Amino acid sequence: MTATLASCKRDFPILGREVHGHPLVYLDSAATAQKPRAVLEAVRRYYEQSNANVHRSVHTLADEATALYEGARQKVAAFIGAERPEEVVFTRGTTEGLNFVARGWAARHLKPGDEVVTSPMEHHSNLIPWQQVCRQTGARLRFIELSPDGTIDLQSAARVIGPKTRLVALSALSNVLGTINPIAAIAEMAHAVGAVMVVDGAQSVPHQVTRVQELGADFLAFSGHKMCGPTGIGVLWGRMERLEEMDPILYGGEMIAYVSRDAATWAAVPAKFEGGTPNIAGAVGLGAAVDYLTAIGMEAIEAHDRRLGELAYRRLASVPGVTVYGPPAPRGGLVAFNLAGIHPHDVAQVFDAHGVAIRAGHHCCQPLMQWLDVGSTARASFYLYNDESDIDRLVEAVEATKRYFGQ
Amino acid sequence: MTATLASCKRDFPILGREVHGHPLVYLDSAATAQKPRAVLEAVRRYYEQSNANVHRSVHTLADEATALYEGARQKVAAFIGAERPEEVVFTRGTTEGLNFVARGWAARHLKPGDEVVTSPMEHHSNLIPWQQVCRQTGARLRFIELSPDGTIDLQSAARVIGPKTRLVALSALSNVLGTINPIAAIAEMAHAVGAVMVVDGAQSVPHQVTRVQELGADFLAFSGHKMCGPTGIGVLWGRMERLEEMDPILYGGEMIAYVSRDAATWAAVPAKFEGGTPNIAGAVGLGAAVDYLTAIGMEAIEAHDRRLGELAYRRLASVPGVTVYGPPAPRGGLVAFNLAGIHPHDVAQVFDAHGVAIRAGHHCCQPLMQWLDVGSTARASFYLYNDESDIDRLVEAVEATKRYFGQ
Amino acid sequence: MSTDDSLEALYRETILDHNRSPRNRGQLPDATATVGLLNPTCGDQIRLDVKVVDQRVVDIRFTGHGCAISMASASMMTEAVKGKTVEEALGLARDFKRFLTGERPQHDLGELEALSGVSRYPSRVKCATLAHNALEQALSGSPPNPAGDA
Amino acid sequence: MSTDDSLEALYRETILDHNRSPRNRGQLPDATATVGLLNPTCGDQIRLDVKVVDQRVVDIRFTGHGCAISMASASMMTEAVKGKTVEEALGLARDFKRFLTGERPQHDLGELEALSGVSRYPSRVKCATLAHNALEQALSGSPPNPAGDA
Ligand SMILES: Cc1ncc(COP(=O)(O)O)c(C=O)c1O
Ligand SMILES: Cc1ncc(COP(=O)(O)O)c(C=O)c1O
Repeated sequence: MTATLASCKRDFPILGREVHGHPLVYLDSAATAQKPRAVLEAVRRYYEQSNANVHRSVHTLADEATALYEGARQKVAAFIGAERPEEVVFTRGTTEGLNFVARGWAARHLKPGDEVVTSPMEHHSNLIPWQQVCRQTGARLRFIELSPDGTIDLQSAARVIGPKTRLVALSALSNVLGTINPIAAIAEMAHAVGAVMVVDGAQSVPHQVTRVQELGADFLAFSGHKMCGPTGIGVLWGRMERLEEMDPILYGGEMIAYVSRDAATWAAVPAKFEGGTPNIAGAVGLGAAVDYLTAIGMEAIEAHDRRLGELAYRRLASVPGVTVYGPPAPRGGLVAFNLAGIHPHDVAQVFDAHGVAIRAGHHCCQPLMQWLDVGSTARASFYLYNDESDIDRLVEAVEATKRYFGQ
Repeated sequence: MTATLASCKRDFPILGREVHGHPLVYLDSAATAQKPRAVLEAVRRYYEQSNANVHRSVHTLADEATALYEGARQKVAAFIGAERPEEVVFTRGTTEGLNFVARGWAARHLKPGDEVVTSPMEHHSNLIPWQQVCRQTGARLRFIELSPDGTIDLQSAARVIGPKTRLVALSALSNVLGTINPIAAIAEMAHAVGAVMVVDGAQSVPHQVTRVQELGADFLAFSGHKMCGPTGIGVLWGRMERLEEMDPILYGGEMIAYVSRDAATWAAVPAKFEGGTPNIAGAVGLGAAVDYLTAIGMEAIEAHDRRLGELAYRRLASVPGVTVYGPPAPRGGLVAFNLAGIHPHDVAQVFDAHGVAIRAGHHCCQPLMQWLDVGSTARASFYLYNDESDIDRLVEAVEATKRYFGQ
Repeated sequence: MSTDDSLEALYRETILDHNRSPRNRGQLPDATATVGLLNPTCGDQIRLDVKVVDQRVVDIRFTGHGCAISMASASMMTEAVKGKTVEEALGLARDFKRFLTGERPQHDLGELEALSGVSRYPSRVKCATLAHNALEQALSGSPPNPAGDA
Repeated sequence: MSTDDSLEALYRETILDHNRSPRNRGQLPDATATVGLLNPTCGDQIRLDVKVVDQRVVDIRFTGHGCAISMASASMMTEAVKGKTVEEALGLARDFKRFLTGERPQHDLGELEALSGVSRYPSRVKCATLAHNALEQALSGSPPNPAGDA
């Protein structure tokens, strides 16, 4: 492990790959990040030396597996500045975390007439759970409007968040616009009216220093696979009081205290939310990812990703025929864009032929596409292993695509 | 990969480990199985060569990742004899699969007065979801009684399953008693009254040939980690008609068709149930596990595991002071037992000091412990990599434990 | 595959041509059936107007937006089925969908065979079949077989 | 660690002795407080009867079933606190729980120090603290701090 940003690329085996005769330029980290050797080794070591079910047995392997699993919880807690490791609930990812809050907290607390507030830039995972729980409870879903540059309109927020608001759900960083949302300010508005603040940290936690206390959130959901960790593991962090008033979602092994034929009582948080055998190797890998990111330094990564995002935005915006979306700066390390007259799928395909991996589509943000009035966009997203030369390749791919389609 | 039962032990790196100066004898596979090199390599290869989010992008890595993920679905479908790969829904494990059926199917179909039938030998994961959905819908939970040897009493089943029965939930193989349950017979009773048959295959699918058509099940849930696959991946199989009439559980990315600010429609099965980024590497690893088990041969594994279970039962039963639970034969490859006057935790601890890993506790079956009238038991469980010499070590450990506690 | 080979496999010149100058683009005021379809993965849309007289497709037009593959496929399809019987047109749509999963077509697919490269790009199969699914729906009045939708 | 070392670390002779011949086993007809606790992970149970007079533990008895660690710990605990003030007894319970997480005890724990090996076996800490949790509950009338329960 090199533990410096400048040379970290070599820690990622996949980045040595060629695609269609070109060295791979991976610009799809907002969909999922690549994994450093340290993470893959931690997972392998777990399976080759300590694999056992956790919390269940008294033998040596089980003790080791439990220590590794709970150790990962402590690492994650430290990474986000949680007060106690018990506030960290392991999930499959952001989607599951947000659904847990909707089913476990909101379904229990919302009444007809209550309001849930979100924004039109949300990922489907931070929208549909609220649509559904509102339908089920009779609460109403309301939207903070966006300013024309794709940032949250704070005046709209002040109008929409009011005495009926029980829950505000917002992403900290948009996966399309790159907007860095004013979570602390919105959380203050939410708390002023007694509402709970739910933050979708899928794009922020991998790319920004996260201190849950300063963030002002009551719940924060994020995914391991977007922060150099394995697939199938994520985190729901919640304030202990909020987690305690939340119903469990998955009933089964390890989440119980006492069970008779007819009734059951629950274990304490976080076990209450971790019914069934968890993704132990996934948690261990996430712990290793947290160690890796911490060794590189989250401050450095945050600055690096923003710089790349802002640079890519400027360089793409200066290419004739290219439209870029969202604010120029400050922005996270991703840029959504379109080429006039060329469909994003075709753009991504030609990019791929040049070894440049980007994403094209609605990015699980159909209401935002409706707001932008486009069917879909291309998106380039950056992470610690990218650098300016990747932006050169990106711009070259844009030129090549324009030439190819004769625009 | 050796692909024969006799020499497969060397495919499992962890089994070369020593514990307290003894070669490890791992007899806790019913909690979680060990992983062959082929599975670990498949996961590593995925991360080092093809890691990308599935279904989302058009670049080369994403195409490869999608092909690997969907290929794993096809492998699992073939492994259990499913008619179509789309009937295979990837979950975190058995617990999540059973909860999906309870929340997605039962919560939608049960009415007050309806009855759900299960048994007192069920794992908490196949009991509490039904307790909860009955509480929520006003349905009643009823129990098929057990015969004194710990097998299903078919006469009791015939009495309990009746015109009010809407759902019958039963494990195919008990994780404590080792009982192999008559699923086909029970499914016939269930279907005769128009009820849906839900099978907990956590212990059966890893150890027995599974053909869902012959099984008679409508839903079958199982876990990858108990069948040589990674942690954090499992399967819910369902008949297509049943899956189609089931509500989605996790709302978010990839499970939708169209989304507006206020409403959403769902994608087709199985995407509808796989909201959020799935455990892609886990699915790939499970596919490799299926390949591995198939190469060894599930018929051979089934016979082997039963033989070890029955032999261990006989040998333990013949040691003075040892009580064994469940039927002598036929039985699956596990035996729960107790030593007179010595608590199972102390038994497992002394075993561990001799390098023998077993589990002690209630095995997530508190109502079964109440039926057996014990607080907890020890349990030795076997898999393809165990052999008779492991049973010798087990019996030696019993003798050593008795000596140690002066019994 | 090199950059050029990989692009050439997918975007044959015919495809780029149909994409640039789509045939039968527009609407039919006297259509006997109109079908709108959306591809949720990428937001592509197509509207297909068909005029059937005596079990024969006497006219057909499409509008919509989507990638080069989906627009070229729609354009080629309209050319291929115009004048055919309903039976023949449905046969062609099904044949084409099989063709994209790597099977041999039973009939001559004409220009549509230029889309053969799509079968190597699973993520693009949905693009190429969108218009054909709309055609099946317009001619049979029922949603197309989802299996062919893969 | 070898077999013998690993067992000796956990099951000191004192522990085996208390397990075989538990002290203060039984119930108190004139108890001033009775607490029943269960360890859900392993099904262990304890019932603790305490007789407090003038803020002093004048008598204490336990019944229950559990592993050698939990039964010996209960037996030793009853011996250690009999005759102590409520304050002292509560201090001992808390001190013992800290001791099991590897911290230094502030007071002399007497025979209970034989349980030091438990700190190396996280899965057994709950067994060793069950009786102490029951004591805290009996003497303070409130459930013990769950953090010490780990
Ligand atoms: C019979 C049975 N059902 C369900 C489960 C739960 O499986 P999982 O923990 O993988 O969800 C288990 C295993 O613990 C089991 O043995
Ligand atoms: C902003 C945002 N929220 C939620 C998600 C969902 O994350 P996951 O698919 O890991 O559950 C994503 C990523 O796809 C995202 O970018």
